[in-house]
Amino acid sequence: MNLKDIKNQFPIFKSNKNLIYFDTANSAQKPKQVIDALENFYKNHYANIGRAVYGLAARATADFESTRETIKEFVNGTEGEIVFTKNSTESLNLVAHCFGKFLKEGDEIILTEAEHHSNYVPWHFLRKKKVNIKFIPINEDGEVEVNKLTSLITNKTKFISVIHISNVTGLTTDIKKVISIAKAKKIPVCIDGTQAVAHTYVDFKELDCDFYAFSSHKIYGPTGIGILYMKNKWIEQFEPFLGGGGMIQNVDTKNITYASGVSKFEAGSLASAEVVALKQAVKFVKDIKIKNIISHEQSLASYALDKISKFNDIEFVGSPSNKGSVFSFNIKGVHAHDASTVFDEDDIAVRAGHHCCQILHKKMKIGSSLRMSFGVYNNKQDIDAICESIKKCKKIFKLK
Amino acid sequence: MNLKDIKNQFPIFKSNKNLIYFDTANSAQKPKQVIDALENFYKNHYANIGRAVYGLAARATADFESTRETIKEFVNGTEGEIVFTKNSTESLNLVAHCFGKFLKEGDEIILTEAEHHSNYVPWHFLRKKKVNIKFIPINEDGEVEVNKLTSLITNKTKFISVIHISNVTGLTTDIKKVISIAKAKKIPVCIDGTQAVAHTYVDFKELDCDFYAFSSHKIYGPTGIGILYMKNKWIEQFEPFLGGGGMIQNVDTKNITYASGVSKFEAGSLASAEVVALKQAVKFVKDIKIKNIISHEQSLASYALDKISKFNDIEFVGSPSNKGSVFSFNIKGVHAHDASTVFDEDDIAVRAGHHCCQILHKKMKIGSSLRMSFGVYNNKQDIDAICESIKKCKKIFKLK
Amino acid sequence: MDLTELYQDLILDHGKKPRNFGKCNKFNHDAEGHNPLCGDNIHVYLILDSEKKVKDISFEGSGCAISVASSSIMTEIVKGKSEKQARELLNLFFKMIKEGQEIKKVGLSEDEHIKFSSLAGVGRFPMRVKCATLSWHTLRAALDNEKKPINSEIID
Amino acid sequence: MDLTELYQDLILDHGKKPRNFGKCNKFNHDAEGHNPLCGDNIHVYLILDSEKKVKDISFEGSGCAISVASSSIMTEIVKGKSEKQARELLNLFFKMIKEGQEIKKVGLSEDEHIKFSSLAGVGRFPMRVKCATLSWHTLRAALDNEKKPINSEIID
Ligand SMILES: Cc1ncc(COP(=O)(O)O)c(C=O)c1O
Ligand SMILES: Cc1ncc(COP(=O)(O)O)c(C=O)c1O
Repeated sequence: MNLKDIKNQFPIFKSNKNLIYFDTANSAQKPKQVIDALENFYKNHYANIGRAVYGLAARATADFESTRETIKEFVNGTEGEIVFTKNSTESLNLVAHCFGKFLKEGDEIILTEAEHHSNYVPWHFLRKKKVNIKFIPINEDGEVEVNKLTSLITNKTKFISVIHISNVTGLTTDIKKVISIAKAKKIPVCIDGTQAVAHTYVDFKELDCDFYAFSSHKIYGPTGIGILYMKNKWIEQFEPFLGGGGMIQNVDTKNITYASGVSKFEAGSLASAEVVALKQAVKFVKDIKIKNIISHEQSLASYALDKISKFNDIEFVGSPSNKGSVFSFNIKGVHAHDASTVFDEDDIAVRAGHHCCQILHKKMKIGSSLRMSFGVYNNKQDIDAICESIKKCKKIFKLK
Repeated sequence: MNLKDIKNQFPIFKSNKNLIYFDTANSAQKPKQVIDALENFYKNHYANIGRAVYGLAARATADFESTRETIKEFVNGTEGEIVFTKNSTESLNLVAHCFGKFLKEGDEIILTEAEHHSNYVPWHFLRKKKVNIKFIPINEDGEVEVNKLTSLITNKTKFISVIHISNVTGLTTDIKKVISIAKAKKIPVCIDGTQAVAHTYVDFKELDCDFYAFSSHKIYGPTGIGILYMKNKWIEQFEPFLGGGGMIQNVDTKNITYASGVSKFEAGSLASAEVVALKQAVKFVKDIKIKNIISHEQSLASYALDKISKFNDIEFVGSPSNKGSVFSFNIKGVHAHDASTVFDEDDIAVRAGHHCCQILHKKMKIGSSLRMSFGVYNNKQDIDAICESIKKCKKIFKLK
Repeated sequence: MDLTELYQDLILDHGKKPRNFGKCNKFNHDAEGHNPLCGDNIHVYLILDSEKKVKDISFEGSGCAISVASSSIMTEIVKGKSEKQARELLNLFFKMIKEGQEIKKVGLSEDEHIKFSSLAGVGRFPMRVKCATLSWHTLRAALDNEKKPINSEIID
Repeated sequence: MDLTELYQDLILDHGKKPRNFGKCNKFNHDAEGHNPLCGDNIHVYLILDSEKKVKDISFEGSGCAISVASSSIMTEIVKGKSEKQARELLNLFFKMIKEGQEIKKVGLSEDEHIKFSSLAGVGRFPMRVKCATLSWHTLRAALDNEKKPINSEIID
């Protein structure tokens, strides 16, 4: 597959000829296949899934379930361990809520200072039960100091939840090390892989973590679906999270028994059309091959870091490496929002803010930053264009 | 608007020429406008909403927010009281979970025996805290006996949550009476309106209940979105349900303050494309006008009840009225699933099962039933066709 | 015609008048099975004697014609067979229904083979496969002393 | 050119060197405002004297050029005005930015009017409107003795 031609598969760049999209970490644009799959499902095959025995519903259900299969293969997962939620945020809330039921006063959870709010706020809720939260620190470069994990673990440490790839710095946490330290102490581990899937190798069997969360809309799929990989052990041990249709076995006015398997965590009518279309997104990524995506995004990161660091007055958030698909920076003397507005005039989409990572930003002593993130559709011309825009920005703000 | 031509607006009936769809109560088919809106958003305007300041994101956000406005007008709601969830089930879980925090041992919740599992299982979770659940009974006809509500209320009754229109019998609960009884005792009320919106008049200002839940996919909109109307009072008093991006005000390692308004309950990236397309579904219903939908569905119900009750061996679930858009029945001696398979051979989609209402089915002493539900696209020929299929079914099963 | 093949007389008969219905006396193995989507429930009881032979077998429960007939036919066929044979039969049953495999006599009498094969047509109705397999899954669970109810929606 | 109109010298100057920055002495009204999306924070302090006149006003906080300039300009304009005038001005400010209404002098000096109007261009950048209005919303909150922090994302 030629990555040069990939951009043609994204209709957004046909209707927005000048759009330069550097906000894939926020949400990826969608290839035609995905949009077509949605349309096709609604136009030709729509029925609610898992609830009726007539043919239309049976076929829709099979179509839906086959996405689970495709994802399973893609991340080398195990049959029956993939739960559909509404987004990565719900996936992480499910883990914190359900695991939280096992916790008592004084128990400890370990996160990192690099967490997205979605992997902190749900754990924060447990502070009501007087559960304590500790953070693996990040250093000046923005790296999660995994070597400090062991010293944070006590006999009260009950859970570890860490980010795989930072959505601000693009740096990768050494999750293999986290998992191996945790395993030795029999502490379950959850990985927030929202920025990792479709940007790096993710192999569940190799990682062997307890939970892994990500979102469809960040891997070129539709909005409205999250994925939670959870080990069967937890599927069995957890009480359900949401209650409703599809997750029950038997209901009467006194008692309720729950369905077994992933159904237990999939209450109500799901985003079925979106799940069906997600399959095309996963196939799209699989066809391009992760190794090609990695080399494409790394070469963009190298080129961009190189060019942008040549400007005066540039301040990176941590020390981004050329290995990631995301990095963040500021133009000293220009607030990120002002810079983003200037870029926007040139049709360049760059997110400005704290990117839902206030702890990281506070640690780095910055209020907000500009984030550049790459997808399969970006190219070097895009980077040349933003460099022109940075120049313009500096001119408007009278910087040298 | 001529309801005869409406069917043409649904692509599913073009690609499935013989399809007779009686499963709208499960999920409605989608008009072209809705599918087009999804496609248009993804192809031409896609960006994550509420998170970035560049133009594409700004316009996507405005498009998304305007759906709230359209819904607000449609149900005569109040500014800032419409929360987007993933489905009606999540909406009801949110209410039960958040209100549940205020409850203590011995407190009582009142539901009805006609509830869908989604308005019972979330409350059942509170039994862990020794909260008691009472049920307003249904009578033999399947009617919720609202006149028995007052005698169920004690000074421990803290909440009442009732179904608006039954998804099995199609019967309407006298929710105005429920609300007025509850108001007199200052007990908050939640209405599960999942089967009511797009089938009957729903006016939030007139009802003046505390919560009202429904789903996009049942009102001709995309899958993956639920709607929860909640009074501002509760928006302020409730702790958040899910935690993550978009629902915070300030985050540090010790503490978190939450966003005000509906944002507090909308953690993570939402089903944004689906919300944008939902606007077209609401407009579609609004254009047809509820009064026309009611008379259309009533006349279908009358015709169908009349024709089907002429067969021997028919047993209705309760006494369905000709006022609803749903009713359920069995052919005595034929299990619902077997009948559904026979209908399916004639391309007739009818759901068989307990329709997520086991309590109601147990009360009626039946294990499962066949459910017929109507949408704007059904017509009398559809009903004639199912009558032929019932005949066939009886022949196969050697009934007279 | 597919439908009349699915609902052939033999199946209708077993669906209406299930054999070996109820709890058999002194059973020493049993298991429960559910199909939550359809609301089918089944409880299988059996006696495995000292020679690992299924001395008696019965079932209770409710469900559609397919599920009841499948249970009834299963008990008739399995009764008197060895545990090993019973396990072979259940695997064959799954092969027949899910993979459309034609099943040779495999030690069944002519009559047993007709009964066994009468359910082959279910394979063409994907949503009904669970109805037919539930009893056989539950049989396996009973032989395995599985305490947790079987859920055919998950398995199939 | 839109951008240079938005980021005109006056605004850049106030953005870089905000006037009336800090806590003013003996303030008797104050309020906080946030714009969570942008991370803008502001705290407005003021002294309303016995004649309902804004005797002093200042602000603290951080944010983009638009938000800081808007706060700075607001304090300059409002200082010395009556509470009534201050409230009129904030309504006019919203009208100018959100409805693109041209604002006549309304009792402002030539210099004040230029400053006030310098922010009119923000109206053409919908996502930046919140940045410009945050300080004025917070002023209103301070006058109203509103204790809960203002959230311009919700209001606008
Ligand atoms: C009355 C009623 N309530 C709640 C629900 C749950 O809706 P959803 O599956 O969209 O969450 C349904 C739909 O099955 C319903 O009919
Ligand atoms: C690292 C990380 N975790 C979690 C999330 C939350 O994802 P979603 O908004 O899809 O729930 C994001 C996305 O913003 C993210 O970047």
